[in-house]
Amino acid sequence: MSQNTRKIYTVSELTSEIKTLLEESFPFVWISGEISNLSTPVSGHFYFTLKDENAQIRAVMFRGQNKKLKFIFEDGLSIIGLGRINLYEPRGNYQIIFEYLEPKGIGALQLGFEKLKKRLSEEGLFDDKYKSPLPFLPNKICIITSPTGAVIHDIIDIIHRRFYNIPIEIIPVKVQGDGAIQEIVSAFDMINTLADSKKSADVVVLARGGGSIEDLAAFNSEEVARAIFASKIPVISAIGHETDYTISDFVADLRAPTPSAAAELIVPLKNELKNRCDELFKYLIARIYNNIEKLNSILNGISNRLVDPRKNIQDFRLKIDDYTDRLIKAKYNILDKWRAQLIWMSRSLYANSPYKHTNNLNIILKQLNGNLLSSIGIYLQNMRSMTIVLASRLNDLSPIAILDRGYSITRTIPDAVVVRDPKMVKIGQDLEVMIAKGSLICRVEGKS
Amino acid sequence: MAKISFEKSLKQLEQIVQELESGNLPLEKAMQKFEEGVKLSKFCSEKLDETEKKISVLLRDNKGDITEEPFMPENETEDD
Amino acid sequence: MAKISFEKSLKQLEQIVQELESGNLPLEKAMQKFEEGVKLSKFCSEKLDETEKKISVLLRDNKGDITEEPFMPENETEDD
Amino acid sequence: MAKISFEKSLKQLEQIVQELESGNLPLEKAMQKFEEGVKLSKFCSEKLDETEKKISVLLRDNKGDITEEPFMPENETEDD
Amino acid sequence: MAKISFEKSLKQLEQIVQELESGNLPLEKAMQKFEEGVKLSKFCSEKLDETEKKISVLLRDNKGDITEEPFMPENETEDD
Amino acid sequence: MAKISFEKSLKQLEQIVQELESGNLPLEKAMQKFEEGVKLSKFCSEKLDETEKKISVLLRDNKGDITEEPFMPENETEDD
Amino acid sequence: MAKISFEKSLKQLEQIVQELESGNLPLEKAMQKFEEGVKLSKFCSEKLDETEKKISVLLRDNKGDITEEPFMPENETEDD
Repeated sequence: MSQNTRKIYTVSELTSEIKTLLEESFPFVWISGEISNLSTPVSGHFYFTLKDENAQIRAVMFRGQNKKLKFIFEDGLSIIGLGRINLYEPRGNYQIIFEYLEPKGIGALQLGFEKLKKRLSEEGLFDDKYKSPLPFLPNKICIITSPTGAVIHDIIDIIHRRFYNIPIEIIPVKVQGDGAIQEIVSAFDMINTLADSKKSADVVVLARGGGSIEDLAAFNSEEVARAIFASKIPVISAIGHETDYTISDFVADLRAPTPSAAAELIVPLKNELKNRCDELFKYLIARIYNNIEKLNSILNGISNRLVDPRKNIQDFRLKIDDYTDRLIKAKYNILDKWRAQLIWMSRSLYANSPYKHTNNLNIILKQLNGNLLSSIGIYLQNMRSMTIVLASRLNDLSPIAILDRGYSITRTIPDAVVVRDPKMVKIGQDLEVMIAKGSLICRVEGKS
Repeated sequence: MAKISFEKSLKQLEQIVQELESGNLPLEKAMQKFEEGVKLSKFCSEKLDETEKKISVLLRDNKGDITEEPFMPENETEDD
Repeated sequence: MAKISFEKSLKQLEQIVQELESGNLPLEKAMQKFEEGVKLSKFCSEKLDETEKKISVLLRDNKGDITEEPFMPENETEDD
Repeated sequence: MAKISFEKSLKQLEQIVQELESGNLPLEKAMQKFEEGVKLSKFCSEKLDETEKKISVLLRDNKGDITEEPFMPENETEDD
Repeated sequence: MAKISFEKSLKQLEQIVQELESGNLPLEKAMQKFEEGVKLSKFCSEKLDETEKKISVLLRDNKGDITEEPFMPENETEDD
Repeated sequence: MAKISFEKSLKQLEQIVQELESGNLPLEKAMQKFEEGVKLSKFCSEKLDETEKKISVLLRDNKGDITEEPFMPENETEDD
Repeated sequence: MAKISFEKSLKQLEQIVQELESGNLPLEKAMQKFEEGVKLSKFCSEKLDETEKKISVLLRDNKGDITEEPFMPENETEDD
């Protein structure tokens, strides 16, 4: 074993574990033996050794218990007792602390107890399966006990302190002595009779204060045990002191160490319940509002994310504007282009207007005009020169040209016959004499 | 509901509170649970105050019938 | 719409929000989804209001039956 | 035109713009396309206005249920 | 002439210009062609004017929906 | 004479000139031809004048529609 | 004599000149022929004058259309 895995106890630890082991294994034991080495210090407690042939065990009986002993306690006495194992840690001793002791001779009662316990146990009366649960909050509590004495008052006080308004019914019985068993059995009879009625209690407390084993005899009786077993209502036993165990305790559905403890066991604190109720109600409201709030915040979270499409719309608007701009630009571009082309074409058209033709044709026409004029001019000139030449030649051939040289021509008047022979004329006849620079009218005077 | 015990009601109420605490219930279910819880809470509350403070003594009379009479605590204090 | 539960509506609303967030919906579709979303949101909101009102009514109706001041143990002890 | 979706119209507008920008269309065709483009632009614009108005109405009607001013372009607030 | 397209007219005009430029036409023919050319030029010009006017009207009718002065950023700012 | 084309007239005129230049014509004939020539010349001259006037009118009438400033966005805005 | 053409007259004149040049004519005949010749010469001359006048009138009537300078055959002959 390595150092790491080895469990090392301290003395205290080990002792403590042994103490727990011992005390839990033997809470209460009946034991018999012989008293020896008895000592009684000033405290009044009894310290002694209990032994048999082969073993011995240290034992204590405290003053509260040993005062109740009704026999002379001395060495050599054989006894039977009920005690619990105790380990006293400072010294590492174990001992048995006795609650109850009786001389071994009187052990008949104890023997009967043990016998009955064994029989009933074998019969199954103590079996867990027959144990009914106690109501959480009883509607009504039935107490079977002596109507006198502190027990009933203690129980009622505690119940009322814990839960003010729980109804209580009491079935008064004798708890010891003659008739006790019958009364208790009768009480359970009553309970069973009423069990199905509305008024029925739903838990029974069978209670008695502490006492000697003889005082508790009724609760160790078979009759009472069977009555408890037959009860239609859950029974809690609260008999004697914490250390007093009776047959009734084993049969009962629950054993309370004391009557007061029984009251505490069966009745919850009303305040606690009420607080619990109120608390739960408060939680309930808080929770439902929390739920709603949570859902609300989830809803708000989602709803806030529900962004409306207006952002998209803005984008779309920009896009449309862009397209529209470009649309219009493109349109004007097209118009510009066509207009430029048209202008160029128109300019070409005007540049090539028939002015070009008319100008040329004008020049040609002008020339032709000139030609026309000059041709007619030349023509006429020719004609005129021909005429002039002929006229000049004619002139040169004029028969009267000789006149210039002094010749004259005489002609008759008016016949204009040229006079070549004087016979042709008569004296006194007028004649025309043509001379160079005119003509003369002459009269024939004579002939020759 | 009358038959349901206080304990059971309280238990149910507790369970409802726990279910609601998880926050995982659908709204309608939660609301339904809440309603049930309110009823249970009311029932429990009423249950606590339902009964009157009363102490009685059960006796058998001469004929053997069971009778009930108020408890009159005697002043005597007996030491057991 | 009345029959649709709050959770289903919330689920639908969430889905719509996601679809809208994806940004892939055409305008008409987006608009339609948005409208639906607004309606669902309103429905859910009303449903919650309604539920709260219902709770108020429930609590008012049970007032008096239940302690008005559920958490005042001091006063209670005076009653005992 | 009412049945054509916004996106389709926008697409058509875009196509027309591209066709016009290519500059290869005859004048009459270009004019026709341009007119169509203007109509599409107008249609899209109106569609957006309409949608926005619808949203405003939706939000106004549901005010309080949903965040009141979920989207606040500066100009819009002047319109309100 | 109304049915003849702008492009066809422009084409015809171009052809006329070429014929005139060749200089081989008799006067009357040239005059006739020139006249025709002038008419075509006028027609084209009117067609362009008409188109422009049409655009203006279209844009004015759609004013507000479409940018008001798409081609004059300087003036636009003054108008606003 | 109205039906005779300008070019034909010019041709005839040319022929007359040649005939006259040949000098073989009797005077009356020459005179007749000359007269004819003058008439042809006058016809041609008038035809040219007429044509030129027509061109002027055509140019004047169409001036401004085409050449001057076909596209003036600045002026347009003044019209608006 | 009015009906006789310029050319015939010129021909007769030429013939008379030739007859006279032959010198075989008796005086009376010669004188007669000569006188005839003078008449013919005069006729031709007048015919030419007449024609020139006619041209002048023609040209005057067509002044501006054909040539700016009036037809002046006299001056032209002086130059020759």
